[in-house]
Amino acid sequence: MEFGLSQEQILLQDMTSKYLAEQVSLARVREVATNESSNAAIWRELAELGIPGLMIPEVNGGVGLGALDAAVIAECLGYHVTPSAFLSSAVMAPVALIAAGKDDLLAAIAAGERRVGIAFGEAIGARRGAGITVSGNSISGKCLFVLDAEADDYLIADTDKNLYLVAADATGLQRANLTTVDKTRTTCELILDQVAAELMSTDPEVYNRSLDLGRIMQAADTLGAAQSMLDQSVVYAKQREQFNRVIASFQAVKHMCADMVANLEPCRSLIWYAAHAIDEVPEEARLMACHAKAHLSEVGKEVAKTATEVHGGMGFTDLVGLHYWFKRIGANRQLLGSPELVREEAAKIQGLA
Amino acid sequence: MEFGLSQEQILLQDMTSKYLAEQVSLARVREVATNESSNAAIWRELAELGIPGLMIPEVNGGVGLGALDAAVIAECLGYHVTPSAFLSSAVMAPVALIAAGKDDLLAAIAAGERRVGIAFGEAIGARRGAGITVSGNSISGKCLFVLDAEADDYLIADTDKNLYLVAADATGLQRANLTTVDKTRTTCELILDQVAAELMSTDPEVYNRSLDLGRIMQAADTLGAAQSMLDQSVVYAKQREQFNRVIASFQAVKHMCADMVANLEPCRSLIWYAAHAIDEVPEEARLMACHAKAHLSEVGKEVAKTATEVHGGMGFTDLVGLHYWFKRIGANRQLLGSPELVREEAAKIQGLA
Amino acid sequence: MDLSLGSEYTDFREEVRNFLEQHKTRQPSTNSDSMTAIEWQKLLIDNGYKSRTIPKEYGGFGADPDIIQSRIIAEEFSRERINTGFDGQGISMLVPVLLEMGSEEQKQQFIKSTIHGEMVWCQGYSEPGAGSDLASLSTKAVLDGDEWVVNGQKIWTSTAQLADWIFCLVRTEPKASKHQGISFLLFDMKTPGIEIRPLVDMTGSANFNEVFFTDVRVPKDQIVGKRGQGWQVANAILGHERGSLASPDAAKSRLEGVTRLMQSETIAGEKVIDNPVFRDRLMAIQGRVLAMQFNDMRLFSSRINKGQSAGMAGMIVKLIGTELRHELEALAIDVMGEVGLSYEDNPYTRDGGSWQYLYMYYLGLIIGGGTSQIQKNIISERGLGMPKEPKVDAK
Amino acid sequence: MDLSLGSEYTDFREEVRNFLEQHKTRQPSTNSDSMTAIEWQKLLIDNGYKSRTIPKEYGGFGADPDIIQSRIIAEEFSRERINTGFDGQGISMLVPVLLEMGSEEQKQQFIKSTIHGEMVWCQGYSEPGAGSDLASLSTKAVLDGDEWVVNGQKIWTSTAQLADWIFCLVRTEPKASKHQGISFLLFDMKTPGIEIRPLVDMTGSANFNEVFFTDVRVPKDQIVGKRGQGWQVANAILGHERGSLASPDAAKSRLEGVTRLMQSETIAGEKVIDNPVFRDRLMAIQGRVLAMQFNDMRLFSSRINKGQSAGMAGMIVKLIGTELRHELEALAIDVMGEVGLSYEDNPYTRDGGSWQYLYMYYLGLIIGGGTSQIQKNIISERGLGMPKEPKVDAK
Repeated sequence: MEFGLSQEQILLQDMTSKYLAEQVSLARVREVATNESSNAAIWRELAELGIPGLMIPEVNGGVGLGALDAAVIAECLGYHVTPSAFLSSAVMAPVALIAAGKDDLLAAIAAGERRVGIAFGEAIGARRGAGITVSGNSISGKCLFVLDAEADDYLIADTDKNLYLVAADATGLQRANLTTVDKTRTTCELILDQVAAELMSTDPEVYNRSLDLGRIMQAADTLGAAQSMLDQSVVYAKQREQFNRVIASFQAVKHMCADMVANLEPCRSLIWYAAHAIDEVPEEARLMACHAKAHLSEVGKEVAKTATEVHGGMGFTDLVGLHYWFKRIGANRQLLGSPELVREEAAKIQGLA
Repeated sequence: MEFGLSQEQILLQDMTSKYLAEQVSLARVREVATNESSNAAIWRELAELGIPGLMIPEVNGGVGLGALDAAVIAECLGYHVTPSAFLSSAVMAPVALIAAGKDDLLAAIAAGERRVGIAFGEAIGARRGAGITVSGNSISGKCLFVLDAEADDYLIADTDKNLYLVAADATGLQRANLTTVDKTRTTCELILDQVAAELMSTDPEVYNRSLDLGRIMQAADTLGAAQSMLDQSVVYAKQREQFNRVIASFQAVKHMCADMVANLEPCRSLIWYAAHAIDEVPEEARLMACHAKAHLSEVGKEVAKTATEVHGGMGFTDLVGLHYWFKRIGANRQLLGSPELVREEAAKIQGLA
Repeated sequence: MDLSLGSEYTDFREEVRNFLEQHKTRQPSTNSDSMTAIEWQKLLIDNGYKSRTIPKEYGGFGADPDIIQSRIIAEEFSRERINTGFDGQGISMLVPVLLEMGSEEQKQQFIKSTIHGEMVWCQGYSEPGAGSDLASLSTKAVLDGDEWVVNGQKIWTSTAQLADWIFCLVRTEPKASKHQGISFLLFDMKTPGIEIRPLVDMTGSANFNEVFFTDVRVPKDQIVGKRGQGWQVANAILGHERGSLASPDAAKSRLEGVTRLMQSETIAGEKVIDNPVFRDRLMAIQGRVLAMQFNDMRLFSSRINKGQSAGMAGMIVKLIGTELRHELEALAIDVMGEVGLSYEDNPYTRDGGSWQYLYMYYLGLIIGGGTSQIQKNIISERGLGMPKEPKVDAK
Repeated sequence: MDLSLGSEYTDFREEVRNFLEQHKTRQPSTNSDSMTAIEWQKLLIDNGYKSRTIPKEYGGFGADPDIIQSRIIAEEFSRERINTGFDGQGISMLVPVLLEMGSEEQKQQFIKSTIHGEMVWCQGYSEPGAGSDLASLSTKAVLDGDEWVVNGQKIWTSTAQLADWIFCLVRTEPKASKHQGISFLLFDMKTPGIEIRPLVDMTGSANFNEVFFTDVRVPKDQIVGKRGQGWQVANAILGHERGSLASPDAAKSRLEGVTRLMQSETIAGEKVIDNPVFRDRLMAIQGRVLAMQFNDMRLFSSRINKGQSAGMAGMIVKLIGTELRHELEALAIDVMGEVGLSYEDNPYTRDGGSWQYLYMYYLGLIIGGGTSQIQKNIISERGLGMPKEPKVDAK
């Protein structure tokens, strides 16, 4: 019995973390965030590490790893607020394509040459102004806050959880970037006027699996980002002096840090189990994915606020860049279902609603 | 413009507080709580102070004061965890009887000779096992957690907010004490088998006014009890030493006390305004009563927990008796509508639900 | 309990309304016949709607202080959404200090030009190394002949680019204890040796600046109070600042905004207001907003009624008010879900993107002007008489 | 990740099941052919289901430690709801200490009789003046000839009335520093000079006692470890205690209880589970319970897999686990509303009144065994390496 990461997974974590710390520094994150450079270069580098193909079978040019491995990577990416299309192109899209038996795009995705964005808003719960209608092989309407503003294709879900693939350059498709607080990842709107769509799947389980994995990865991303904010807080508190003491010696500051640890530490196990369930305990996967997403949304929000407070005025400035983590956690909270909606899904899954 | 207590109200507060501190000490509260003595003697003493007739017009033998005066008294009673039938017999019943034009009981109530209990559970939202049916002039069924197990009469509300008066010794009525965690006040169940009932009112506003006032008094009672727990915490922290310091010098303890102050202090103004609204801004009274009740339920719960923690192990024992306050606050939270239900009422009042 | 302002103020309110009716078309705007901001300011002062209690000799209106009149003015301007004139830190913070502690010459020289909007000020208090522990500030001023030579750095200086002058805390007595070694200087921002760097914050805006001083030479007499008295001077001002960070009226108006959002935003076609979980959160926040509103009425009442105590009602406003606003803005974001992430040029922002902006800005206010931790120290020590922590000596 | 216990344990589980199948009708109860508690205890020990790793020479089963076997035993007994034998502080706390620090004579004298249930112990650590700061305890023992003379008071002593003996921390070296002046004594509760007073707590039960010592004479050699070593001895034991206060399995079972309550309780005819606000609270708590359950699996795994670190997962269990349970019990009370106030003989209590009882009891556990504030000190200091607060010397 072993509950935790394997030696291979720890190695994967260490290597990824080391790479990101060295090659995708905060300075580089800033460049992407301020549009001085695009995230495409980073994605190409991550492709060299095999990350886009992490979950794609080896026969399709991928690495063929599982959900827990992906969660390990997601945590690293969150820790370093790395700009990337990981959630959509390395996890949600490939998983859906594989489950739907649509293999032809996988090799290009694994190579980092093709990115597939995710437009699940309609199935999760369309917001005011959004909405699509499907007629035969064509889709019209509007998808909002679609993951990845620079993808080559998009997977669109309708209210019945059917999945469709549309090309970004399809006739009748307009795409516009939607700026959010989180500048480390991009979202867009798709305005569709009778756009040709390929029906990928009519099996709700395909959609579910993709969404569950996406939510677990978001949770892991938040875990990483929150852990980084905690680590940064402890380092800062140990060097910052006020009243002739490092502020880390004030009980109020210590207890703020202890609260962060205490709330975060069990999250790690929750995410590990949820990822494990995807591959090994499928009957529990949906519930665990909901809980991972909702619980990390709440803990992440608290940690993000507390860590900023520990940093005092510095935390509020752009100087230390702490806000990139704050906003990333904020975005993870809302995308793919805000916590209230996801908890209601958890109740439904158990027959309680 | 003057937002606050008048000189007369401050005097009333001081006198009541002084009386309770001297005459209804914790030792005496314990006697009532452990059934060594009844609350009847205390009620007779409060009658000498005019408290049962506080809101009853002078022509009916009362003092003829208003809602804010009553809130001042309620806060005092909560502060001293005084065992009494104040909520039912001095506030909710007289107010309903006056509004319904039923004057004949008022003199006896004001004199403290007659107590009228309150059974509004059916109208607020009957719990499993409770439920009454009214047929002509008779009521059958069961009322649970009726305020005051030793009243002479009971005011019963049905789901349509009609009010009925039944005598405690009426034929077909069985009454049994219902023990709760709060031993400073009593509740009972009424089992009714075709009990003769006098229809008091078919005007929902009569019921509303009585309930609103009851909720404001509960909020004021919680405010008083929570303020006492805070005061006791500060006193205890200043004398209790650990690690060669009074614990009041630890930042963690200081911040727990500061949190209690910060959350409690605005509650006072909320209750004052709610009580003021009853008499002077009737169109806002129902909403303010809901908010006073719900908000104080939440703040009270936090303060009760925090104050117990400040007292350390001592707070958990019966030795200092802090639990009487804890439980009183707990009872105020649930009786006459738990916070979730009351907030939903607040939304309905504003047309939001 | 009496919530009317009293019949004696009915006439006054009428007077204010008449003024507004008559002049509101002239308030500064892009209209052709609108006044300049400086002309408008002068009009307001001349009629007593600005700088009302500042003596005539210093350019004010010279009325006796009357808090109720001030409130009526504020209410009427707010109701009609009329420009209330200049409002910088010079007017709100420096002028009160000069009136109390400035020399006659300083009053003559600075008050009129400041309140008339001809002289804009910025504040130089906080430093990178002196935040919560402001009194440990290390920007120093050394007397060289008839001039102070100032070296060091300030931070959190708003409007530094626009300011003509700065009022600034500097260490002049390095050997004195930390609270006794500070002086309060005034100087021209055009003096050589001053560099201003905009300080971008998490909202993406540069609401503040860093200001660097290198051998900045300031005439010796540009000091308020005596050498080493600067801390006392500054503390008088800090008192003025704290109250303004958490207005319950603004909270009420934002609450109405969230309610409107909940009535218009939908999830899968269902209005958010019809979702009981969000409705419950809205009601819980409304209860807290109301409590703070009435807490504010109690404070106002205690200011106009001598002898009426407001207990600790004032001490808790900054702590509770800023946390409450932060949570209120957060609720709105949750109500909007992914749409709530919209920012800057995103066409789906609601209410101009103010929800995300203020969610972050109020986190800044939780920290700025005395962090929540400092507020709790103050409440427990000054409010509850709990002892200070054991002191640690300087190394 | 591998959540199976491994095939090598399949046989062992089978063995436990067979044992239970064969003997479960004999467990202590009111049946005519049931064993006495002491007989049952002996049966369990003889078969290795109790005192499994305690050497045979001291009356135990003498197996090598195997955490997985222990868990299988616990799981199977729990699944069949079988009596797991005696479980007092003597067995859980004193015996491990004696094995590590006791003299050979003490081991011979006390371990067998304790684990066989013939000797019941109580613990004398906390004092009214020594709670969080346990090391400041002042119950003193002075050597008078061949005997210690003990004077002072202990508090929070559970099962004092039933105990045959007490293990007790006393100050024997008043001139040494506070951690170096304590000794660990063992003595008979029938010794003259001991008075026991039940300590009623907020739940209304006397779960604990106060114990008073007046010139209690204890033979000199009834000391574990050397004079002045008592603090080290006690700390070894405290480590054992903390984990047990917040079992995630119990939390899971209580969560199922709240869910059942929500499905059966009604408000105006509507089931509480159909109220989205309560449902949302239930789901939020379920997420937290699950996180603690998996946190516990991670801890268990790190104990059986050498080299696998569990980070700070262990350090936070007491803090989070007790708060979580307190909130979970509170949710149940809110679900029941006024019915949730029922207590003691009230016929409307649900689940035996356990919700109110445990709501309060868990507040006690938040405080006891190291308050939440002490837990946070420990996490920040030992877990995060943040400095201790400046120390204050004894007066």
